[in-house]
Amino acid sequence: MSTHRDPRDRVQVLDEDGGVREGATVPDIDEDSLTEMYREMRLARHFDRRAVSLQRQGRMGTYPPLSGQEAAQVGSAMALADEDWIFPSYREHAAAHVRGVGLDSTLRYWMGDERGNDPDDANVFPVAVPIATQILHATGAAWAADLTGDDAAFLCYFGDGATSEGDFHEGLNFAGVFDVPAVFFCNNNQWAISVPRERQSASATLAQKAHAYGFEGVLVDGMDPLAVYQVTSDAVSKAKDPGPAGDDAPGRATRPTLIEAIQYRFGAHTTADDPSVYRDDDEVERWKRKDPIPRLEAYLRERGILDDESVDAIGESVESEVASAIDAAERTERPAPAEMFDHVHAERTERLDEQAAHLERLRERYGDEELLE
Amino acid sequence: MSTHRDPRDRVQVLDEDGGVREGATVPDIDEDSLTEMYREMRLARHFDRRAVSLQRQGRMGTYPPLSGQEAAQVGSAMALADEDWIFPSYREHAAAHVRGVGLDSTLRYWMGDERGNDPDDANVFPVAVPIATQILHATGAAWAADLTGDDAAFLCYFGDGATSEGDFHEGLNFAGVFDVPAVFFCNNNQWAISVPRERQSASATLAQKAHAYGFEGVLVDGMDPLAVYQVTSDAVSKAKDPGPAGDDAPGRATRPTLIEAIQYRFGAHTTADDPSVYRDDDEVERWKRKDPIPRLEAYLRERGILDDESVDAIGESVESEVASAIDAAERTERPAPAEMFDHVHAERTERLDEQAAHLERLRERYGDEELLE
Amino acid sequence: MSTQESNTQNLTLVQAVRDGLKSEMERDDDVIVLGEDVGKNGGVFRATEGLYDAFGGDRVIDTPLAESGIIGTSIGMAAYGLRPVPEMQFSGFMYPAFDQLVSHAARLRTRSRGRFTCPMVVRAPYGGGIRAPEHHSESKEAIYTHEAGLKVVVPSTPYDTKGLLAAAIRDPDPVVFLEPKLIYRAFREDVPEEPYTVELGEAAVRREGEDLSVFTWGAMTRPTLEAAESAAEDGIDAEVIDLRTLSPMDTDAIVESFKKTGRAVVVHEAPKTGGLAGEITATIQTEALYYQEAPIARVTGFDVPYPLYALEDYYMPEDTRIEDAIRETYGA
Amino acid sequence: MSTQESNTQNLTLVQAVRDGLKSEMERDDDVIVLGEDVGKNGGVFRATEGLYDAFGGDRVIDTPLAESGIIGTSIGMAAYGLRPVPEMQFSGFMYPAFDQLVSHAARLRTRSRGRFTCPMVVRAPYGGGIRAPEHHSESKEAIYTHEAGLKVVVPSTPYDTKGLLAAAIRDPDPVVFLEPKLIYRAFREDVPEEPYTVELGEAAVRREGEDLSVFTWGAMTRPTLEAAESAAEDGIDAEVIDLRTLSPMDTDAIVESFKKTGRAVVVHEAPKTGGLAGEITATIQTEALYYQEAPIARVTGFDVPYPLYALEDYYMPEDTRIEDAIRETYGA
Ligand SMILES: Cc1ncc(C[n+]2csc(CCOP(=O)(O)OP(=O)(O)O)c2C)c(N)n1
Ligand SMILES: Cc1ncc(C[n+]2csc(CCOP(=O)(O)OP(=O)(O)O)c2C)c(N)n1
Ligand SMILES: [Mg+2]
Ligand SMILES: [Mg+2]
Repeated sequence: MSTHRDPRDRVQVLDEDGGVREGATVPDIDEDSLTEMYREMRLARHFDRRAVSLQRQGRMGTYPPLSGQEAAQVGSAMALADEDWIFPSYREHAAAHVRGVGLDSTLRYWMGDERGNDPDDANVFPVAVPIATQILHATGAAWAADLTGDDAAFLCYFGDGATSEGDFHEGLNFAGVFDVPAVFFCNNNQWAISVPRERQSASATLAQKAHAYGFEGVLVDGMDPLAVYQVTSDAVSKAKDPGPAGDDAPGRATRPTLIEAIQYRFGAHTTADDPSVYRDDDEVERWKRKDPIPRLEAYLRERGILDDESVDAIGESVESEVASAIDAAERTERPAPAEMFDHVHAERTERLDEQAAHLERLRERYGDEELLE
Repeated sequence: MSTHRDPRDRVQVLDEDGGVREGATVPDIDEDSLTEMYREMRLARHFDRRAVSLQRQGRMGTYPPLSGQEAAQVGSAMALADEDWIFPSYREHAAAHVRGVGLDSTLRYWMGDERGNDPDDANVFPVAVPIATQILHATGAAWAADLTGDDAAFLCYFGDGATSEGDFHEGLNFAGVFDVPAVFFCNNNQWAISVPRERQSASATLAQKAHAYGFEGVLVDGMDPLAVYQVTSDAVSKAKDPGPAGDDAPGRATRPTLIEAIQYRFGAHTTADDPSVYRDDDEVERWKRKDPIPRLEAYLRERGILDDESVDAIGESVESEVASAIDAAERTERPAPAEMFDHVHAERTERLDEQAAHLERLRERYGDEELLE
Repeated sequence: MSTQESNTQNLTLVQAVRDGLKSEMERDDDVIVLGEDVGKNGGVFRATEGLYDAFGGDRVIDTPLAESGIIGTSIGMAAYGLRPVPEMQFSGFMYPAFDQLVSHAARLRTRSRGRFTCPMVVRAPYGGGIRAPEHHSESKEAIYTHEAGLKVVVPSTPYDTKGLLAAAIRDPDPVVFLEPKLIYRAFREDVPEEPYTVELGEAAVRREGEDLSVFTWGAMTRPTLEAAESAAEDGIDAEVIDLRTLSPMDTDAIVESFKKTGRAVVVHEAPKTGGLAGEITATIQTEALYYQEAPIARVTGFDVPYPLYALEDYYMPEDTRIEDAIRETYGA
Repeated sequence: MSTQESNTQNLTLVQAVRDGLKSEMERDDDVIVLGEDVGKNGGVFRATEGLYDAFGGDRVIDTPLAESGIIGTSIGMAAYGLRPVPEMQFSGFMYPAFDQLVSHAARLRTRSRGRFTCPMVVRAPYGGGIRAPEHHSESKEAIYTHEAGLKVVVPSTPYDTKGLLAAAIRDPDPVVFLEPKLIYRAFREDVPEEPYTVELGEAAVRREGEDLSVFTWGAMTRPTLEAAESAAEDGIDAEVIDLRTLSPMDTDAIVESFKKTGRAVVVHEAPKTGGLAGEITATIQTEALYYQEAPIARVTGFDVPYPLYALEDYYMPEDTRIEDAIRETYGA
């Protein structure tokens, strides 16, 4: 299965205008799925805009936008099968949605409610805020699946900055040693807050770091959903059904892959960030020419899969889905203060009971208003 | 300066019988230095034997032996100039001695006395027990030297096991990004206690991990002191006087190098370890054929630099140096209990004064015997 | 102590660790052991000896040398449904895993409101007194105890070790299990062959007494008992309470004993400042101040980095120092 | 508070951080600032704003995203003779560096008997109350305070911030400098333009009182003062002591105040169990038990992982809760 691409060659399918690049093979995706891919990207873009605006209006806390990164998230998440898992960082709202997490859950989480982090039945791990830490969880879960004979792949998202953390190293190294069915998906959006990619590592690519762990690294145009879909599918297949490590392989591991998806975050790191302090508008504009949404739209229009009418319909359905999610999230009752004490352990300890009772006494004595002012 | 060797090619000069390998270039070392190299290795071997025996007799605590690893330590340390620094782990007694640390200091340290860890004026950092942590200190010091315009190289030792730790990753990554004058010297002795090299990483070599940080990795026969000397000299020169990163370079960094020195520990991990539980005698015997001491001896005899007489004389001088070091270490008075309180901060706090006084009161009241029984 | 009817073995504490692991692994296929040198080598203290042969390399796993890696992957395994029992080779080497432990293991349940949980037991030999190199003698239970979402256990007898370890492994949440290595082989005790549990969160009265309460745990239990016996010769009747679980702490047992005696000494190896003796003192004085007859004494390590072994015996609390505090507290 | 004759600026606490860094960097070329986003971006709270332009990229350094890397290389730099001031972006992200901090920074001096030292100040915004995401609101000063070899400072006013930061930077040993970000911009104070120091290890009496002592630090100082004022309306005269340095702690100031009042409340954001209120209570009751008239109350965070912001206001101690404890303690 293994292709052993040179990690310096970037996999690309679509050019900046949505045409198929010379020599590129278009992945085998049916029309409905292509439409879904497009819709999920539109949904993510619209959700993102609304979420930023909710934060500006004080209706939500700090929020990390994803505009520009839709192809990487949607293209990769769609390459997974039902039994597969994703381990997100904090920015993968679109990938989580593809995998079955409601937008209202995502909103609830960023509205400060842990209940938004229980993704019902979706095979999605909770948001991980400490950088790179989720990589070990993904490796561990993939390892557990392997040990218990489950046939699933585990895809873990993280940023370019995350590759500098020790947990990145330990996670990929364990994955290589135990040859687990994991796909490490690096959303290289060029910036870790204000720190540019070149400051994270002197290595020519991030993909080549895979060799340090004895497996393959792949570089892909992360703003090209078809290319992302393709390399992720390949990696998922390899995770589940590896061949032997080839002679030119960097080591013994046969299942894991590191994918570096080159992309750009159009907006701020989070709503608390002001990117104009550290980067030029020019740079942003240059990258906006690679915007994945018009690229896929052009490709699908060209193929006759989309037209003005269906594009408009998608626009409307996306708007209404986001509007109802916001509505649902905002209508959710605040969590009860007691929630705080209920999930520390499976059962409350005596101390927690006392503390919960103490809080209730204070609430009775003074009322919430006084207590929270 | 940079040679960009393929990290899969192992640099070797001497064959197993001390002959010069075909095509190998013998490094330019004068005869006195070659004799010193030999003597330092003999000294280390003898010291090691005596130290293990002291531990067995209860005259010293747990001790980590180095037999088999003399070439890697002596060959590399001798390649340094006066202004250069080493950052050892816990096993580099021979390297430390080459750099000016008295054997008595080393003994005192393993006899449980921190004063053995103050290496007088030697450019040697204290022993680091937590695996891989010293790599960051070496990078930091090299970085500081670079920032302050000092022209020195910083050589850091660690084991094969250490390459799995996050601090290895972060240390080498910082070194690449800030392009510091550091040499990372991995004593790959095949085992991390009972865990074999293959269990540490699926990568084909450890040397290739350097590419993840944008610099060169070199593989060397670590039981060949001349080869070790050569690659270390090259790395030190490059650290101080780099060229530009070449086209075939794995990245932007021009100064740092990762050296993987293939070697074997003949004895136990420490005196608390029983290697027969996890490895075969056969394997040990196979590696013993590569013993660096007879190899260099044969080479020097062949060159007429050593003969029976000088070899014997060296043997005697080595024995007497070790004997006096043991004597000096054992004659050193125990540290005073108050020492404990004196180096927590530059000045004792009030609490420490009280606690020191309390201990003195207890000693007066009950006597040391009762207090320590 | 044991009232079991079953067959017993006469085991040391470290043998009880092994026996506890073995019997839980037999009971539950999801239990796996992983860590540095736990496999073929059976652990540097032989705590996992024989398990590799008994259960194979898929359940007794030698890992690369990376503590954050061990704990972090264990969290993923636990969330996926296994019950990993990672070993940290010494508690002084747990720090690289501190972030995974406190930012994830301790919080996975609360973060996901119970959808994901982390049934994991982190075992580590801990404490001083064995002439070990630097970083091999730490006693930092307080930092784990301060972390909501973690349970912290320190056994002091072979019987308790097996039972507490079983309870920890069966617990649905993460437990830090600190093993006092000074007494790994100090004495033997009859331990049932059958699996059994000793409930988490319950202190044990090791010596009943009327005059004064001494609270301690782990390796300090024995010198404390010696000190109490010796004080008894002079008519000071000290009660010795072994807390066994430090989080959740058995506040009831502490307060009850103190209400009876009105005087207390707390003994631990960890440095004094910020150590758990502070927590215990605060608990007592909120709940039983009006019973208090003398200041509560703290017999602890000093506020210095744990010294190399030439001085460690001055650092470690031992029976003389404990007895001194008992006498002072009794006389105050 | 300031009796300086020099020109002053009216600064917020975070501006005082920046001013303190700037004036120490001007005084001493060896002082360098490093961390994630501290350079061009000026820090996510703008605490290092302008320093990159003023001192250049060799003294104000954006690092890769790796906390152990930042602290570990800072240790090497400090040992080599520089005075690094690394920033941890939030105190909740210090844990990956915990090993370097406690195993090395705290021990380098003692390990080498003074040959190598580690003059380094680790700055981190800390504490809750700003509606931030998970892990951005931690308050874990207790774990650093328990570590021999580290000093721990928490300022609560702009004037103190500049002076304590200068003292920390000039200190020959490692200091953990925790900045209460809730009050980064809460108010302004006149701060001298000149460099000056506020000595480490000295508490400040923020309000004198006769009836009861409240010990606190950082962001809790202000609600504590509010609670004290409000209690004063009913004739309860509380003394409010801001500890400022948590290690070494100003035990004299604590004991002296308590001897006067005989009653105390300790206020901190950190979870109760294992928090510093325990240490303070133990200190008081060893040194001044016979002055004590009521149990010492602890007003603290709960023993739960810090909740996401929908519930954080229930978690954080605030004036009402503090005043409640003052009244209860006064009435007890
Ligand atoms: C351990 C840790 N350190 C610091 C932070 C603060 N922080 C949040 S996001 C971020 C940058 C992450 O960059 P990258 O990995 O490239 O991901 P991106 O945000 O660009 O998607 C930083 C430093 C954190 N969350 N965790
Ligand atoms: C952080 C840490 N974890 C665990 C240990 C215990 N330990 C001491 S040496 C060792 C193996 C080291 O192997 P390697 O890096 O190959 O060096 P070697 O001993 O072979 O020279 C281990 C696990 C430690 N000292 N530090
Ligand atoms: Mg990024
Ligand atoms: Mg090794």
